[in-house]
Amino acid sequence: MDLNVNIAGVILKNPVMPASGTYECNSIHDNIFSPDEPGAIVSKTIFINSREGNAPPRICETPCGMLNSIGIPTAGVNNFIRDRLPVLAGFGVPVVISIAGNSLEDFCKLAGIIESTGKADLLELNLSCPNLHHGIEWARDKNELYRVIKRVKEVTNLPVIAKLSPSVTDISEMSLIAESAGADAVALINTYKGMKIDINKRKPFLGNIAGGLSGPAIHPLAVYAVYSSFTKISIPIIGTGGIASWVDAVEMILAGAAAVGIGMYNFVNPLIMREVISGIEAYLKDNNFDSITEITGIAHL
Amino acid sequence: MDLNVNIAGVILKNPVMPASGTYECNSIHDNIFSPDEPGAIVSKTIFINSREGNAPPRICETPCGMLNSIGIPTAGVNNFIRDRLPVLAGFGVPVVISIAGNSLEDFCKLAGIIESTGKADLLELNLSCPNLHHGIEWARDKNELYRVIKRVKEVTNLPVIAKLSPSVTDISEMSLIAESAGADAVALINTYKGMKIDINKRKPFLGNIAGGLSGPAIHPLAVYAVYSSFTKISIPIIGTGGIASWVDAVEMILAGAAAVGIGMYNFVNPLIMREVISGIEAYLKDNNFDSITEITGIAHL
Amino acid sequence: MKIKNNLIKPFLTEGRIKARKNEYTGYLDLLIENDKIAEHAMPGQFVMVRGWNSNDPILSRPFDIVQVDPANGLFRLVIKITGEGTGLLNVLRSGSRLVITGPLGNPVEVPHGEKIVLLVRGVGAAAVVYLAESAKNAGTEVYTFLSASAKNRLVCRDYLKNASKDLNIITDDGSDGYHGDARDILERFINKSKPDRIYTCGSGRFARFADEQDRKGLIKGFVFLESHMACGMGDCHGCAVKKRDSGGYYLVCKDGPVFPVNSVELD
Amino acid sequence: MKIKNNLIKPFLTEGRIKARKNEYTGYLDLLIENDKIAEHAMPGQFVMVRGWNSNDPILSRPFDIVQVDPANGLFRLVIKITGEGTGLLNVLRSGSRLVITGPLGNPVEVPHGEKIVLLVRGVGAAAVVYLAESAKNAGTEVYTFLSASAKNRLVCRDYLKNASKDLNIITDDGSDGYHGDARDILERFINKSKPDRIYTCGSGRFARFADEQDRKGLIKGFVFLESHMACGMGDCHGCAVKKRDSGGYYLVCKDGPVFPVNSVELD
Ligand SMILES: Cc1cc2nc3c(=O)[nH]c(=O)nc-3n(C[C@H](O)[C@H](O)[C@H](O)COP(=O)(O)OP(=O)(O)OC[C@H]3O[C@@H](n4cnc5c(N)ncnc54)[C@H](O)[C@@H]3O)c2cc1C
Ligand SMILES: Cc1cc2nc3c(=O)[nH]c(=O)nc-3n(C[C@H](O)[C@H](O)[C@H](O)COP(=O)(O)OP(=O)(O)OC[C@H]3O[C@@H](n4cnc5c(N)ncnc54)[C@H](O)[C@@H]3O)c2cc1C
Ligand SMILES: Cc1cc2nc3c(=O)[nH]c(=O)nc-3n(C[C@H](O)[C@H](O)[C@H](O)COP(=O)(O)O)c2cc1C
Ligand SMILES: Cc1cc2nc3c(=O)[nH]c(=O)nc-3n(C[C@H](O)[C@H](O)[C@H](O)COP(=O)(O)O)c2cc1C
Ligand code: FES
Ligand code: FES
Repeated sequence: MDLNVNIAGVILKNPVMPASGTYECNSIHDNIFSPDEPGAIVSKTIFINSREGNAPPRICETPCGMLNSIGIPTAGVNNFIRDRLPVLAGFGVPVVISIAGNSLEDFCKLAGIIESTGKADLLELNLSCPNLHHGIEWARDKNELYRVIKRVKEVTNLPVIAKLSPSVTDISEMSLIAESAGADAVALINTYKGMKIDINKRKPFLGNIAGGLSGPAIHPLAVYAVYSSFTKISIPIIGTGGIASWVDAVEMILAGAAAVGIGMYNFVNPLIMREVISGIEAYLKDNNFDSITEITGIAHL
Repeated sequence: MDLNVNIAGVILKNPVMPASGTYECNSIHDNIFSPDEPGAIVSKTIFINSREGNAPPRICETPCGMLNSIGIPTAGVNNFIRDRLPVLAGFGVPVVISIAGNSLEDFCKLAGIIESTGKADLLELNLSCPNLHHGIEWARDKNELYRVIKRVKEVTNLPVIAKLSPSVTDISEMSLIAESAGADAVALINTYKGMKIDINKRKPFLGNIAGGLSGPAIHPLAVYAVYSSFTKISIPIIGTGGIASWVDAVEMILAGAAAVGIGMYNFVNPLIMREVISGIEAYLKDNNFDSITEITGIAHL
Repeated sequence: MKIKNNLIKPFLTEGRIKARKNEYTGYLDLLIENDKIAEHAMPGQFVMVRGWNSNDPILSRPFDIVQVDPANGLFRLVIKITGEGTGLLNVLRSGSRLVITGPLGNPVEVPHGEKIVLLVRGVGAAAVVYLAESAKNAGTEVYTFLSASAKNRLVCRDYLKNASKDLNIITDDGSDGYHGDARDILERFINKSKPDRIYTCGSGRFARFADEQDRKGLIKGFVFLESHMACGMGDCHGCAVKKRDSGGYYLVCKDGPVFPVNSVELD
Repeated sequence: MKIKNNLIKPFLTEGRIKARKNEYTGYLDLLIENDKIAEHAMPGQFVMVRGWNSNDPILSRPFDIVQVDPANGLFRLVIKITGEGTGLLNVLRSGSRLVITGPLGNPVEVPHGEKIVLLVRGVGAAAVVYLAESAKNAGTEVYTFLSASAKNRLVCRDYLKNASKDLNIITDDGSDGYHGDARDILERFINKSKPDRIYTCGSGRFARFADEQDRKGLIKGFVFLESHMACGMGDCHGCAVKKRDSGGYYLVCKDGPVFPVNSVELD
């Protein structure tokens, strides 16, 4: 069975990868799951400088989902390159480095620094984090979206994935803008801005007031984001949002995802990525397909 | 305990009402729940002419939610006025009539017809149905949103609720536009466009391909929609989306909702409205409040 | 074709599982204590059931009322374990409580002193037991054709045996009864015995067969339909089925679940 | 203050409930069969548990490992029923299976030949039993102050009794032991007996008390912290607790759950 997918010239041995910020590739997983199993690994979003992240509480459970207001704590790019990147690059699977910044210059600078290490295969631009001061705005404003992708593409030869926000009027339009700005792939979707209120304290539950909603709750919305973008763009889509089983992943692929990202369900079932990989393989076999690419987007036919 | 709320001059004896399209006020409920119990009743959206609705399957279950692509079957306004309106008006609670149309003129015409019956207390403009040809667009385009509300307000003296869509970049901006166009209240939120794919048939599950997501899954998003709109507008908000218990309703009210709408959970628990009303009352009592208005929006303090 | 909405108003009520059995693997037979359903339910009606507190799965599940015992306040469901909800019901033990809305749906008219055919497949058999028993009590001769892929899927066999003048078993693999297609022997039966009505459930092929016979004027056909349901009482408009000749839709939960076969589009 | 990350790599594993009891209403004591946890867990560690298949609730729940019996492949959890997840665990019967990730967290160093104080309240008692037993075995004298609102909330009382040189009971309502505030009798004890370390769990007041005593240089204070958790292994960064002096956060699941009291901000 051929599970290979091609994301902007990078071959993934299978279409499954963690969603940024949900799987650290630490040795703590050694008895459970190994970072060389997914088709690619994806770093937590990094910034130029170190960041503490937001005030706790940072997470809370919601119906079939969770809110997080982590706020991307990171040691900064230099520490990342020294401490983490060699580890990530050592697993023998393509490495996606997710970056974000407070300005267009930050994105460009980071892209350059990451490329110069020679250890990254793909660059993911996190243009859609609802927990940052100017996090989601990149992916909400058509001009900003176009500008940041265009500029980053000018300064780097690394293939670029634009990670978009669902909190827009029509994400398929944003996908099209990302493509026209030169993005090599889009990752759909980041979390939805949401909140929970503690009825006893009569205050927002999260330290940062609002957070990003992820998990099975948003899966039907993520599938639609992929489905509606698929017919508008020809670059690959990394379908992300609420995948909790191989069935959910197959839905994404049938909707048009070339590969899938698995986020919060890594917390719920640390073996989920393995189960999705083998589930997809069995599905293809049971339905007499020879390769994963045969089913990409065929729900449109 | 004072549960009264004032929506645009209409006094509701409690802040709970069904969300449009989820509770028919039919006598079939007689052994369970009576239409005179909620603070107001809300009709399913009506059109000028009769409509069949969309092709089945029209609903499917999703994690903590459901998708529907009903497409608003209706007998048309004349039949509605003859057969249903007298029934709705007979329960002694304020009646909200939800209307939609394919054009601005439709909305105006319907507003006039409804007003002339003298049997409606509030008019809800459904500007946000994701299952109609031009359903959601009203609430997605700032100019259209402004125009339709403004025009309807010009032709009717009925207070107008604008029901908005969450599938926009920033719903609080849309709430503000609705207010500035003259809306007397906003209903937040209608369903999110989403879809499910049948992995056996490799086709969209719903007859109409995509549908609207509702239910507990979207509750954290609805709360945020209310919370973020509350500080921008001074007209009342009818908080709707994923309410499945009195706790969820209290969250909405603390976030800024003057009243709450209960949608798909009417299907899951046909007694939910009664439970929400008594739960809110008990909450106020337990926390030494005298009236519901004391807690509206206080999560912002 | 106008359908009579002879609705009994449903209750929202609790039921205790009095007895459960898995006569065949994958099928659950539940005897449930609940006065209201036992007393008021009529043939052709169903209940919406939940047996879990979680909102995942969120919707209640519809099941036909198989038998009622008003004297003892009991009624029976027979359930095929197919997915999440039925899986959760299958792990409940005796004594567990279910939340039940019902009785729902438009009762089917019970034929008096007629000759009727029940053509059912798999768990579709559950739908017609109550009708069979009532018809028999009303002096109607019930000829049942119970089809399944194999012997261990002949659901409700004993219940139907008791209520039928004649029970014909048909299996795809020949593990019991006639080895082949029920329609073959049924066609002969219809031609020979001229029954008045045929009711089918659980198979699109059977429904189309009933439709053909109906069209030929040989017999009046009825079909028990299923559809995904959210409310079960006409509020959500989710369970639509296309009307055959006129435009528009019926609601399975309110106008059905039993329809004259010539009134709906069969797929 | 740098905290040692002495991590044992966790397993994703299944555990069978061997025995369950509700000694007090609202508290569940579970004896679970699982070789891996029984063999590898160390004091201060916890497990993430789910006992349901649904995604509502979706997150696993963290619980301290109360006792281990490696010889028989058993370990114990003691759980206060507070909400949805613990409610679902409470309805499971013996023989039911749990999905368990663990052992998790940074083990607490077991003091050898010292004199230590355990100051715990309510279900916080569950966190220190394993430490108490290990410390006792390492020749440490364990003085336990077990506080609760009332007698029927004195969780883990017997387990702690066995492991302690002295067990002091304190209740708010005087239904057992000392009627009043544990800190009063404890302050006298510290001044008199000069114990080396104090561990607190289950009460912010107690943590602040330990901090004061620590600050005064009288005793070294440690606190068992809780925080909402999604992953339990450092992936989500959800369980942050503010570092006291330097900026930034510790992760309770990875750097804790036990911290030197002076290293974290208490609220
Ligand atoms: C009026 C009526 C009477 C029925 N009577 C019986 C009966 O007596 N015995 C029996 O075994 N089954 C009966 N069914 C079918 C039964 O409702 C489904 O098998 C059941 O809902 C499947 O639930 P699940 O969670 O196991 O499956 P899942 O596939 O997990 O369910 C997912 C969703 O699809 C819906 N669904 C799945 N299959 C069906 C179906 N065939 N019909 C309607 N909705 C479906 C579920 O209700 C749920 O909302 C009846 C259906 C209807 C409409
Ligand atoms: C390291 C650690 C060890 C723990 N050890 C024990 C123990 O041995 N015995 C025991 O009874 N309890 C213990 N707790 C607390 C226990 O995890 C919570 O009481 C439990 O998660 C509540 O779940 P629920 O679904 O019943 O409550 P709900 O309120 O329905 O839970 C909703 C969400 O909040 C989280 N949550 C609620 N209360 C707490 C809390 N106090 N701490 C962390 N998360 C919480 C839940 O995990 C869940 O994600 C421990 C917590 C941590 C972090
Ligand atoms: C705890 C947490 C942390 C996350 N951190 C990041 C991040 O650093 N960068 C990013 O691009 N997305 C981040 N995300 C978003 C996920 O990558 C993913 O897009 C989203 O969670 C939807 O997928 P899911 O429903 O499978 O979780 C985070 C999500 C969670 C739950
Ligand atoms: C089956 C169904 C039908 C609906 N029909 C309408 C409608 O006719 N008009 C309308 O404005 N909203 C309609 N809605 C949207 C609801 O009124 C509500 O805004 C939405 O479902 C979110 O609330 P909930 O999560 O409580 O269901 C419908 C929703 C459902 C589930
Ligand atoms: S199931 Fe809701 S209308 Fe039929
Ligand atoms: S619970 Fe995820 S990092 Fe601690």
